[in-house]
Amino acid sequence: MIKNESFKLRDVNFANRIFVASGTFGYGDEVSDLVDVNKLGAIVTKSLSLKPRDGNPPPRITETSCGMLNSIGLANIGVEKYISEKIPNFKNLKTKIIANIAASSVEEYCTVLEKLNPFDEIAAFEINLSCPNVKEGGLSFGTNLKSFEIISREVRKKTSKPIILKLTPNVTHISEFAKIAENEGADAISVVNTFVGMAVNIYKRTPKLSTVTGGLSGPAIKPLALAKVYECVRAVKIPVIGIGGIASWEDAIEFFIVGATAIQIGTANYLNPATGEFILKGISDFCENQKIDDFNNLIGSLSADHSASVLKTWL
Amino acid sequence: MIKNESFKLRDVNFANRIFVASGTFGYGDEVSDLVDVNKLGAIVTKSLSLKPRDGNPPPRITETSCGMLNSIGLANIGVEKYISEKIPNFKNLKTKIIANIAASSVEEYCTVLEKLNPFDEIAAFEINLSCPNVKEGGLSFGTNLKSFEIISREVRKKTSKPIILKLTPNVTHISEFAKIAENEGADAISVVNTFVGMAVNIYKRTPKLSTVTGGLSGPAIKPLALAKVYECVRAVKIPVIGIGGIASWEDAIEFFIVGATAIQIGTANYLNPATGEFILKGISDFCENQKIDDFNNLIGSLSADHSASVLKTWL
Amino acid sequence: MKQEFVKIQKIEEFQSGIFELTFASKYISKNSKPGQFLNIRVDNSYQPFLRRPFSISNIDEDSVKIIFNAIGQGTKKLIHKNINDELDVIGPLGNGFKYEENTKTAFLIGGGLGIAPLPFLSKFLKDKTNIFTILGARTSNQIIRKDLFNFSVATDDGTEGFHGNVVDLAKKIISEKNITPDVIYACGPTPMLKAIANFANQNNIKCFASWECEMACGIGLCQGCPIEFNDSNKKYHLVCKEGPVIETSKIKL
Amino acid sequence: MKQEFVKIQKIEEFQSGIFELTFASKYISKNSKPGQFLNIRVDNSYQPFLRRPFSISNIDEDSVKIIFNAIGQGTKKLIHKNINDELDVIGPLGNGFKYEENTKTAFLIGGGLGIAPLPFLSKFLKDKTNIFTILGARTSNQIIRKDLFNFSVATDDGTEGFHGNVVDLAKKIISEKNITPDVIYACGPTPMLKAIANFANQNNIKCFASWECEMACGIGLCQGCPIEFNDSNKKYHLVCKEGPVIETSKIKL
Ligand SMILES: Cc1cc2nc3c(=O)[nH]c(=O)nc-3n(C[C@H](O)[C@H](O)[C@H](O)COP(=O)(O)OP(=O)(O)OC[C@H]3O[C@@H](n4cnc5c(N)ncnc54)[C@H](O)[C@@H]3O)c2cc1C
Ligand SMILES: Cc1cc2nc3c(=O)[nH]c(=O)nc-3n(C[C@H](O)[C@H](O)[C@H](O)COP(=O)(O)OP(=O)(O)OC[C@H]3O[C@@H](n4cnc5c(N)ncnc54)[C@H](O)[C@@H]3O)c2cc1C
Ligand SMILES: Cc1cc2nc3c(=O)[nH]c(=O)nc-3n(C[C@H](O)[C@H](O)[C@H](O)COP(=O)(O)O)c2cc1C
Ligand SMILES: Cc1cc2nc3c(=O)[nH]c(=O)nc-3n(C[C@H](O)[C@H](O)[C@H](O)COP(=O)(O)O)c2cc1C
Ligand code: FES
Ligand code: FES
Repeated sequence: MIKNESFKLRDVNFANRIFVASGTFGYGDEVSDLVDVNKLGAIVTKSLSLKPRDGNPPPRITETSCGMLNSIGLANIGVEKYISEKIPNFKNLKTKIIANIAASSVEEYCTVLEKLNPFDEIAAFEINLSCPNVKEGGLSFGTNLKSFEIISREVRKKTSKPIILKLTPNVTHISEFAKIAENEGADAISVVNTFVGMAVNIYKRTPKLSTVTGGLSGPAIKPLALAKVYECVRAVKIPVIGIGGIASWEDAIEFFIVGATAIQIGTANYLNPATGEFILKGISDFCENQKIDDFNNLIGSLSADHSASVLKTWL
Repeated sequence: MIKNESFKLRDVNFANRIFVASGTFGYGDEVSDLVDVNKLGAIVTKSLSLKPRDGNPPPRITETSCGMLNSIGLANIGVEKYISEKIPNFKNLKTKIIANIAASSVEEYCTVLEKLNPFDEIAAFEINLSCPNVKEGGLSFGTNLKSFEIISREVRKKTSKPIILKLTPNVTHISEFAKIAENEGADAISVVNTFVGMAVNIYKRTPKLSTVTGGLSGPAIKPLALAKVYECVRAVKIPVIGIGGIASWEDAIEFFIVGATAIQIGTANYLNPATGEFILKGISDFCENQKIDDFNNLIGSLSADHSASVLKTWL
Repeated sequence: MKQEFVKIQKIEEFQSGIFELTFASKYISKNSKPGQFLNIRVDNSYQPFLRRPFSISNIDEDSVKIIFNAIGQGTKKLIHKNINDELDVIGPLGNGFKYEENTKTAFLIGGGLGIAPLPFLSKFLKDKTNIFTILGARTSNQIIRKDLFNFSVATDDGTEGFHGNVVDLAKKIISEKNITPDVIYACGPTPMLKAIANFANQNNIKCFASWECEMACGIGLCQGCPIEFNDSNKKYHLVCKEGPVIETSKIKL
Repeated sequence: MKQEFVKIQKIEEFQSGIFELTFASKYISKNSKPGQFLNIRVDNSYQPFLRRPFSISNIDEDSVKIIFNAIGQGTKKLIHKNINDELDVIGPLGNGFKYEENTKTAFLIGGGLGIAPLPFLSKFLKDKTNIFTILGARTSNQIIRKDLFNFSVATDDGTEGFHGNVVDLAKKIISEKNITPDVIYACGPTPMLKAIANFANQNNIKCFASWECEMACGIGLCQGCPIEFNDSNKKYHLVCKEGPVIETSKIKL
């Protein structure tokens, strides 16, 4: 047995550090035939908005080299239906549920959070900041330091449960956002959401997604996500949850070595809904082989000349 | 025959729109046994600095899912040796040579450019802005609007040959940089250089590159590069040269449909040095099949609801 | 629904470029209905990246069959598999063709490779109803014939059977034979399905069609496979969960 | 150097997990020197992404051979190729082992799979010089035997031959047989090469080693394969162009 497989955010204990990412595992009930969700450290449920959202017109997804693009439009059942239909199922689960919240205004973020806060079944909140700020012409909250700060501050006021801010990678210096998150009292940050990308059907000469551009995910982005996690762990002391292209236990370990406190599996769940179990098993074997008996000896154990990092060097 | 296969920047005529990217084709002489370089529209030579550069310690490259990371450290022979050893070879070539310049100060960019400017063998200049600004703590020129503007302005003063500014994608809004390039009189922009990424050797627990982070290239980044090109073509009127993950003729056509005036093949040259020839052939067959008799009818022919683009929508 | 690592029993090119792959699965053969599909990971590589959905084309005791055209990344890898190789299959998925007791006459209409679910459906229906199968394609060699009953052919170029599309052939059969189908079961390319749906709606014939679209998960996780309904409460429904077979009257055409 | 699409003639597992692949190429067989390498694209997919460099392990008339351990993405795909399949090969590349006239005694030292270029080198040397071949590995079954002459074995665990490393075995042979090699040709893992280089430098023996590192292009385009020299003018040289075989005295150890 390896020590510190579990960890805490505030007083919430997560049995392990392998989570599944928002939007890639539904509400945890779709897959119950296929996997034992109780083995996971946590399930981050699909982003919830105040009202149900239809989502974007088709096509919403397309395959790319070692990845996929999506533009789901945050299709979701809305907070009321989540409370009445999904929360009751969570009672029977041993895994922790993290409710991911999306919104188009500061007020909406707060309202959704306040509606969910009373439920013990919700262990923590993840705030999806890759949403368009309708008041700012649709630019994403997560790319603007000011709106990022306001949301970080306002949601913090509404709950004493752990708050995880989920950062967008589509910024020049993600560490600036990480620092604000830390200053505003976030308990952790999730790094990262999808990267803006696009694909074209050359015969129809149309975008392959109805919204022209969408979010790239999957193994293609793993090196990029890892670099973002690296930038964040060196900028802040709060836990960083690594996300992006994790499909194997080796991938997960890369994130831990760089310094992630936990990781989330996203797109790989589509390839294999049982990816989480495989990763748990692989990590435990690796630790045994490498004689790592404490997870904390793995996390952040990268030995590197940090001053040589690319920010200061020529590519 | 398809019309407008060739195009001009200022008075320089490029026979076609398929170029090879800086750092991926050397100085054009290494591959002469393998490919007929004269079929290419242009060769962009490896970034040149004032003095020769040793480059970064090994390891400098590593493979990733559908791509690779590099941190070469702009190892290059320096401008003097380029003039004495490489320029004489260019005389015999029918393809155009674009000299790519890298530097760590505004002055260095200008000096290198001035030294090369007198040579007729150099058709145009590409300015690599993904270089660390030593005066600003090593942050890349290309991520700072102000330093980007100064360099754009200063290099413009030194030559009447076409200037192409090569943008880094590691910024929140690449179109802001594209607009400055246009305002400062650049003749074109190259979009994009590599994306910052990283990989870890989990057994040694060290970065796979000596500089920790490096630049991601190859098919993995194609959707990201295409989205950056899309953002740029909608922001400026100067030609955009598309770069990023282009390995097949289908890839190249995606960039043309989005609006690229020309494209550059980078990493794919390592997989197959003759990629350029295959792409030329593929495009010509495609145009014939699709009854496109004028390249200008292909470029920018994307039919899309641009207002739906992700900047304004929920992913 | 289960995830199974099944054994390949047979791969046969039964028509030029068109393959039938048979694998062993007690679970899937017992629990599948015509029109349901499987989501198959062709191998552990990332090329192709996503699973590929395939209609269950037939069940034969403990064996399950799919048919496909070796056109792309996934299908080309499938045909290079060997007997006894393992295949990672999730299924059966989604909703199949709805059958109502006392259906007297059913039209089964398939376009091109869209016929994939029809062999299984035919087998299920053949002792219960009168079947008229209509196959359509651009040209004769694109017509796929596989374990079908009582079929007529329509080709756009007239190289075989009726010169025209499947809807016109259906009309012809209806008028010539003086029968009205109680139900139409359709599968094929989306434009064809829409034409059939319009015809069925106009003529008040019940019609179930199997819809295709790109899918990532196939099990309702990604919300990537919407189809627009005539439903003021919920604009988009998921092809992988509500479908792939959906009554055409529900679909916004 | 040429890019060729050659035909595979044979794939043989000559030792557990270790394969020899033979292909036909007049050009490569005529123009290669021992120690040179080939850069092979195992297929047109992106998995593996880059070409894989392989030493030319032997030439037999118009046939070219490589040997490898099926450990990873590329090599596992190679062993699943069929006879007559095409392989995309660029070569011969780089500089091979330097041979100087009147070399009386040559030590050929190979570690693990690092022996790959030795069969070709042995064939070239065998009528010219006295050859002592020293093979090292962690344990006996990792010793690769393939068309070598006059060889002794060293294993770290003593399961075969000399119990110890190749350098100590070389010393032993030198003292027991009372000979000093005019040249050492070495290939194998980098730490072993460094140990051999140190030994050679200290004893003033000419030594050429074949260095390995990750490569992207293999032909000097990417600058991805530096090795540090004792050269005040140019710190890094390219393994793919100056090497893979480089005289050890030039290398900064
Ligand atoms: C519910 C459902 C059931 C399906 N059942 C079957 C089935 O029984 N048999 C079958 O062969 N396929 C079926 N498909 C389609 C199948 O999932 C694959 O898309 C198809 O087999 C091609 O996969 P590929 O990897 O070989 O080609 P890809 O590499 O994905 O594509 C190759 C080329 O074919 C085009 N293409 C992709 N899909 C189609 C398509 N459906 N029709 C025409 N062109 C296409 C692509 O645009 C591309 O140009 C079904 C799809 C769904 C959603
Ligand atoms: C000049 C040169 C000549 C070479 N000649 C040969 C040769 O003759 N025969 C041969 O088998 N290989 C040779 N190599 C190494 C070869 O290019 C491949 O790296 C190796 O065959 C593994 O490729 P892969 O795709 O199967 O494994 P990958 O998928 O790339 O790697 C699988 C695992 O093996 C590890 N690995 C990668 N390379 C090596 C290595 N060289 N030794 C031990 N572990 C490794 C990786 O870290 C990874 O964990 C040579 C390399 C160079 C630079
Ligand atoms: C189809 C799809 C839907 C997603 N939906 C959400 C979402 O609703 N909320 C959210 O915060 N992230 C969402 N994501 C982003 C993932 O949670 C994750 O951050 C991203 O995909 C990168 O990880 P991956 O490469 O492992 O998939 C979605 C991703 C995909 C592919
Ligand atoms: C090994 C390597 C070296 C590179 N060197 C340079 C360089 O010297 N100057 C430059 O402007 N870009 C350089 N690039 C970036 C490429 O020109 C190109 O912009 C980038 O790789 C994206 O295109 P691709 O995905 O087609 O490779 C280099 C890329 C690679 C992979
Ligand atoms: S394919 Fe994922 S929800 Fe339908
Ligand atoms: S491998 Fe590219 S320069 Fe040596």
